[in-house]
Amino acid sequence: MFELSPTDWMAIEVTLKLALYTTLILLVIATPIAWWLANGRAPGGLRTTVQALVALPLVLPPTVLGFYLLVLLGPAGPVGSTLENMGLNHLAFTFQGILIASVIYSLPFAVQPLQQAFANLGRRPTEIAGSLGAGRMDRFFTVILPMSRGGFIVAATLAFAHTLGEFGVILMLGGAIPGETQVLSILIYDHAEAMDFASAHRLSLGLLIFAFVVLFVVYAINRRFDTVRL
Amino acid sequence: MFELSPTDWMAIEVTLKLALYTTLILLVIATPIAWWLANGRAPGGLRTTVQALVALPLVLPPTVLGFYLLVLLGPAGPVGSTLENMGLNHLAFTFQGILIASVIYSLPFAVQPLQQAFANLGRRPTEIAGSLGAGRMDRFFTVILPMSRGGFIVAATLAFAHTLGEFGVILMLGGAIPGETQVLSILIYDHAEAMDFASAHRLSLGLLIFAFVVLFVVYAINRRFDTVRL
Amino acid sequence: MSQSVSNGLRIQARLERSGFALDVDTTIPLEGVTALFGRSGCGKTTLLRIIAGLEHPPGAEVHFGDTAWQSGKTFVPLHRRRVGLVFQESTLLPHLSVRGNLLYGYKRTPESMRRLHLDEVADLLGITELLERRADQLSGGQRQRVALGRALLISPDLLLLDEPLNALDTQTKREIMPFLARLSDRTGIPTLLVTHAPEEVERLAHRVAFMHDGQLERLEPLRDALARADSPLFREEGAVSVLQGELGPPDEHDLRPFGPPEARYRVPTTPGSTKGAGHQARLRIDARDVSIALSPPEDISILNIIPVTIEALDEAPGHHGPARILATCRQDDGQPLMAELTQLSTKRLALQPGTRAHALVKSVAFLD
Amino acid sequence: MSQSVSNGLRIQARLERSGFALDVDTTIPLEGVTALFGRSGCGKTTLLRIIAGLEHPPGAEVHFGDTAWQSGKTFVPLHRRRVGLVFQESTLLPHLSVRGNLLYGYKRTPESMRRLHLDEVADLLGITELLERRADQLSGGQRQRVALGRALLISPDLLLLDEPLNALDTQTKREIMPFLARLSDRTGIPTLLVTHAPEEVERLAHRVAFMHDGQLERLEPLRDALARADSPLFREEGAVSVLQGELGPPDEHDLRPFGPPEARYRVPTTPGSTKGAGHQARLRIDARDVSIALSPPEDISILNIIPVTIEALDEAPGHHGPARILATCRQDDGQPLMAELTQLSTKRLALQPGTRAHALVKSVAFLD
Amino acid sequence: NGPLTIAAASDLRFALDEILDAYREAHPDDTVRVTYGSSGRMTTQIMNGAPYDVFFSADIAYPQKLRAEGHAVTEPEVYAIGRIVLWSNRMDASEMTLEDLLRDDIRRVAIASPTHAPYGVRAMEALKSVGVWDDLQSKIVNGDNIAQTARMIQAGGAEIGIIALSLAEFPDLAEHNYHLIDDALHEPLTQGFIITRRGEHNDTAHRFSEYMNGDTARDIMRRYGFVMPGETLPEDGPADTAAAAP
Ligand SMILES: Nc1ncnc2c1ncn2[C@@H]1O[C@H](COP(=O)(O)OP(=O)(O)OP(=O)(O)O)[C@@H](O)[C@H]1O
Ligand SMILES: Nc1ncnc2c1ncn2[C@@H]1O[C@H](COP(=O)(O)OP(=O)(O)OP(=O)(O)O)[C@@H](O)[C@H]1O
Ligand code: MOO
Ligand SMILES: [Mg+2]
Ligand SMILES: [Mg+2]
Repeated sequence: MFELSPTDWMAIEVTLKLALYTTLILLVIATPIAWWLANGRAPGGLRTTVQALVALPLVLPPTVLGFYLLVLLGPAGPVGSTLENMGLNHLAFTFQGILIASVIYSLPFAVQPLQQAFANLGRRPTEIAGSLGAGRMDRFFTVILPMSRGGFIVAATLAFAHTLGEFGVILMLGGAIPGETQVLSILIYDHAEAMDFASAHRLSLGLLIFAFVVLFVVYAINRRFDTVRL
Repeated sequence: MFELSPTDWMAIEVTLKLALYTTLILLVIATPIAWWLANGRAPGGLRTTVQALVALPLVLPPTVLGFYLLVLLGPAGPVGSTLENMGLNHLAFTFQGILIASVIYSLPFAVQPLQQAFANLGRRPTEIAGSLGAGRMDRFFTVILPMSRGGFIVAATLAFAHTLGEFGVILMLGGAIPGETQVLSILIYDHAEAMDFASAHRLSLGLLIFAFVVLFVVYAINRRFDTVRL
Repeated sequence: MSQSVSNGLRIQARLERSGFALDVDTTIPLEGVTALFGRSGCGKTTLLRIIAGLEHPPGAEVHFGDTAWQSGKTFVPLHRRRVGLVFQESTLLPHLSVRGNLLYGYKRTPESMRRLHLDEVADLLGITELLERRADQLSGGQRQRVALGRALLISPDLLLLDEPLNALDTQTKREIMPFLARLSDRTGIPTLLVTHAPEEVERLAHRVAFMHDGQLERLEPLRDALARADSPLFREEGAVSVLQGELGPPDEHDLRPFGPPEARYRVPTTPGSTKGAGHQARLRIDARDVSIALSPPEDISILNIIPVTIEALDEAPGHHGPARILATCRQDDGQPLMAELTQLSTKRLALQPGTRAHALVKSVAFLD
Repeated sequence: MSQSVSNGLRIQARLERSGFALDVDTTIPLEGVTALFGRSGCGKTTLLRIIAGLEHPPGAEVHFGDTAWQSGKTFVPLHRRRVGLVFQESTLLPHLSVRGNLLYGYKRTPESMRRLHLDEVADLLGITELLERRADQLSGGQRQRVALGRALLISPDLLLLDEPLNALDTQTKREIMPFLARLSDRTGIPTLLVTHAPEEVERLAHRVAFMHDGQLERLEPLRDALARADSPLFREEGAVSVLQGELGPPDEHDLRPFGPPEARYRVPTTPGSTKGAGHQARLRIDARDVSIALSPPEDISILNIIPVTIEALDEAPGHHGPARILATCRQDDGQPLMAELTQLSTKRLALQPGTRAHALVKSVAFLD
Repeated sequence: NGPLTIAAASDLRFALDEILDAYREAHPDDTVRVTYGSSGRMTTQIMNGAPYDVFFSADIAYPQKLRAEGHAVTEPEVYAIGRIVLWSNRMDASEMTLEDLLRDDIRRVAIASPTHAPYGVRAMEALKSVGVWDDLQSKIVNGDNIAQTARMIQAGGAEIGIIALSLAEFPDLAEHNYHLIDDALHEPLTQGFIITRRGEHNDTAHRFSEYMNGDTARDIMRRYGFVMPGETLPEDGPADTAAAAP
């Protein structure tokens, strides 16, 4: 029942790779932003501005984002043309291009839960760790991070998921190149539009079961540590 | 610079209405689910299952969701045909249809931050309120809710935003009927395809500025209460 | 069985935790203040939580007078128990002002049941000026007072106070304690008070429940608790002896004889003492007030010089200053008497178990 | 100025909050235990936070010996100050076990600086059995001990303890206090201890800093603090009088005369007392040990009967039992003497300001 | 008699917009709205109850399928024959052949998705006919529909691509030259339309169907490079364009 075509497999691979890279990059980028937003000493106005900016991709329809990114990253755009002048390729219709798009697109989904988690911690854990001789980085990794585990899990799942579910941006910017930019959402859409409902069903159902299993495992693991609280 | 066509205005109206309704419905639905997930007494396995189920729309590409909803809500589908037999209309390509889709699509974006916020509260505030004579509902509204304000704001912005950015689902299920299912993301896509870049830019920029202002105000208001913590 | 229950708080519960088991089956009278006394980790907080319904170990029974709070399938939730609860870490509701915290329960109390009001309580707790503050802008002691006030303002049927005066300075405590004492006397709200301070017990409690390792070992009137030499209440002040004996009529010096001739004390009549002659009485003697002499000194201001035999010499439990020795002596009537001495004098007098000596008792107090 | 600074902890800071202003300019000697004593809300915690660097009011100066911790643009962050901190609400790191909490700072202390080790500290604090527990599975007192142990295990240069023994029972306290006292003596770690318990001050402190309303009112050696009748330390035990006078040689009864003839005490030589004759001495008299008689009683066991004039009669600060009166008397040498009486006897004797009477002093103590 | 909703293949984007303007002028009381997309998507949606009254497909096979499954009330009717062109805004496509697409300086070639856009299917057929399809695989990028494909090239994501002649005739794109692909290289793009079951009683639907057969509409269609049924494309391309033909 679940024999998938090579195209299907390629799309699965691209999708997972995209979601994984996006999530990893986002955790690295979003963590300091979220921390700064939650605890920064900058004046409130600046913080609010940055926070609103970070949240912008939230409210921009993916097609808008895709549209502007295409212009930006394509050969005529500032980024794309710079790359071309450096002898590199522009980024439209490349994996890197949709990766950049995904990162921007999902940024707020990673920042917001982290910011909430950091804000919830309050200052006390930092103060404790500091009084015990832990410097900034040290206490971040040994106290803040484990204590905001819940926030990181929400941020990671939302970012991962939001990337999996990305469609509009990739439709605009990706070009459905098998093995490079043809992600599952595009492929399933394609199957459905081609009235190849059997393929669409097969892929969707496979995805559904896979997703459910992954989520179940993540949550089951997480629940085991669940009661740890300040 | 910002003169918009009647079609544009209609799309704006539909989009805002959709996002608003979706957010309101989601807050009502997601709150008890999140509470149950965070504090329920049910065995862990059941909780984990429900949590994974709730998170499913996260990982389903919008086109998959759109496709299945189309099949489900359309005249041939179980829901659609039942409605038709009752003398009502099926829901595909209607505002109600995309509203249902949006609610399902954004459910995890509302549930997860709320669940995190509830889990962070711990049991103490409930215990305090209980000891002071507040029953379940009472303490929910007078203690849990205000204390998880941050979670509600994140949940509401994410749900609202995710709906604004919805494209794939509506592309499948909506049919771009002006004034009914043609939302901004579809319209901007349409403008771009029609090579009407001026309109696309105008609408995108307007949306950008509007979104920024709204977000700025929300966060500025929120920040004023920010230091309230247990 | 149930006739004895109806006036008490009956708790029967077992609860197991790794390395800890609570097993309680007791009935606490529902009047006055019952102090719950016991070492850190012995289960006091857990017991309070069971009474409040915050823990419900299966099979437990909690009856408040005639009302079953927990019994079989019956379970009255916390908010219906009308229990004023002060948690050990006084947590306030952070989204409310101090006033908001204080009034949260008050507003939810039917008007007819309100016996205490904001102004009065805030005033007594010295928090009137803090009313408009945000709850997270208070000092530790201020938070604790607000938590206490909040619990009082629901005019509860039962007060469960878990070290409620912990973070307070002596003076503030002194202002609050008489209020609590009066409260219990006047309004008759039965109170269960967890405390580590003997002073709070002495001042507030009508009876003391001693808890040890998850078990309620003893529940007795304060009087009895004070009278036992081994009472943990006295660990604070060092060793204490309590002597039992007959009290005679005052002599011409207004001193009253106490005890048999071979261990006869002369005790000044304290103003206010109403104890009649010929009664059994109990004398409480701090070990610090007892000195030892090898031969009976003459012409000394100390009235009471009692012949004793030294039975044991131990290091006295931690005390500042030079190391001290606790001498357990036996009076000739067989009752024990403790003396706290310096190491120096123990050596100089060459005291040893078996040495005959005289105890010089500087000061005594009746336990009445 | 700086020469006096180099051995002390110099703090100069102002901090304004609505309804509260802290203004401190002081140098606390960096040796032994300094008790920080003051009423709830007076700013003790805030002062500790300034020293630790958790609050940094602009313009504040904090110097630890020769090291500027905060001065102008200099600001040494908390984790470089090597300060052992125990917060008032003993918060543990919830994601670590008890052992993890204890070792968190220990691991971050250079091996050469470690003076205290896990086993020893855990044992002394009685938490050895809890080491593998999760931090949220402890009782209040257990949490507090872990927090204390954690701070000690960084072998800090300065200990800031904010009511660290608050939630502990007397016995546990008694086990821990000598350890803390020895710690300070042995390792020389200077300690700032916030406490409301005079007993902790007496047992642990070398000096006392009295704080009032955001100001450090007085910083004095424990001895001096104990000697002052108005010391807030004694609020606990009721009023106390301290008399100044010359001490004569022991008479044939081993009693020594104290004070001028018109207010002459005869004081028994306490074992261990080393005070020579002809010296100025200070006598501490609890008001509770003083009775009043209108005419000098004869043939009474009480040695010291001092003529006085009653100056004032006030209600004694809260005490259990029947209401008490605090009588301020003036001795004929001009020194005040306080007596605590029952309401009843005040009435019976018709005492009033101006009444001539005799103070019967049951017991006195030297402050040496 | 409600408003008329038209679903149209996206190769019609500009031509149909113009026809609609003319129609609205002629019938000011009729409300007409239109949704463009790939023919495949439109078909799927109609099968699932989309509220379209008339469907103009890029390939008559879709209307036929709808008819066969009972979603159409009229027999599918051919309204135009489409043509495909090689188009670029950065190189002179008129000088190029399909074989040139293999050149190294061409990194991306855009076509519409062959799975659900007829113009994509025809582009694939033409590339296969000249034998470059397999070698071109790594360069192909797919547009959702033919209009999006044009925009992808226009935005620079692909250097060149195969789009509908009707789009290349749109003034904004007509600034650049195209190469008309020999229609012998692919199956004809026989474009057909139907009135759906929903449009059965919609007078406007019927009125507009007739209007599409009228001269005004046909002129506009011809101008956009469509071949009217029974006609052939003029040697010099569509009537009033200067664009060079092979
Ligand atoms: N975050 C805050 N914002 C505003 N005021 C505060 C804040 N924290 C404390 N205060 C106020 O500052 C004063 C000093 O507080 P601090 O915590 O230093 O008192 P404290 O001496 O430690 O009292 P306690 O013995 O009750 O713990 C108090 O009046 C308190 O109400
Ligand atoms: N959540 C928990 N999980 C497991 N064990 C716990 C938990 N809470 C408390 N304990 C253990 O249960 C025992 C009783 O705890 P409890 O809090 O009732 O003590 P307590 O008498 O109130 O002590 P303290 O005076 O220190 O507050 C302790 O040994 C403690 O370690
Ligand atoms: O159906 Mo189309 O016009 O080939 O995109
Ligand atoms: Mg406790
Ligand atoms: Mg404090």
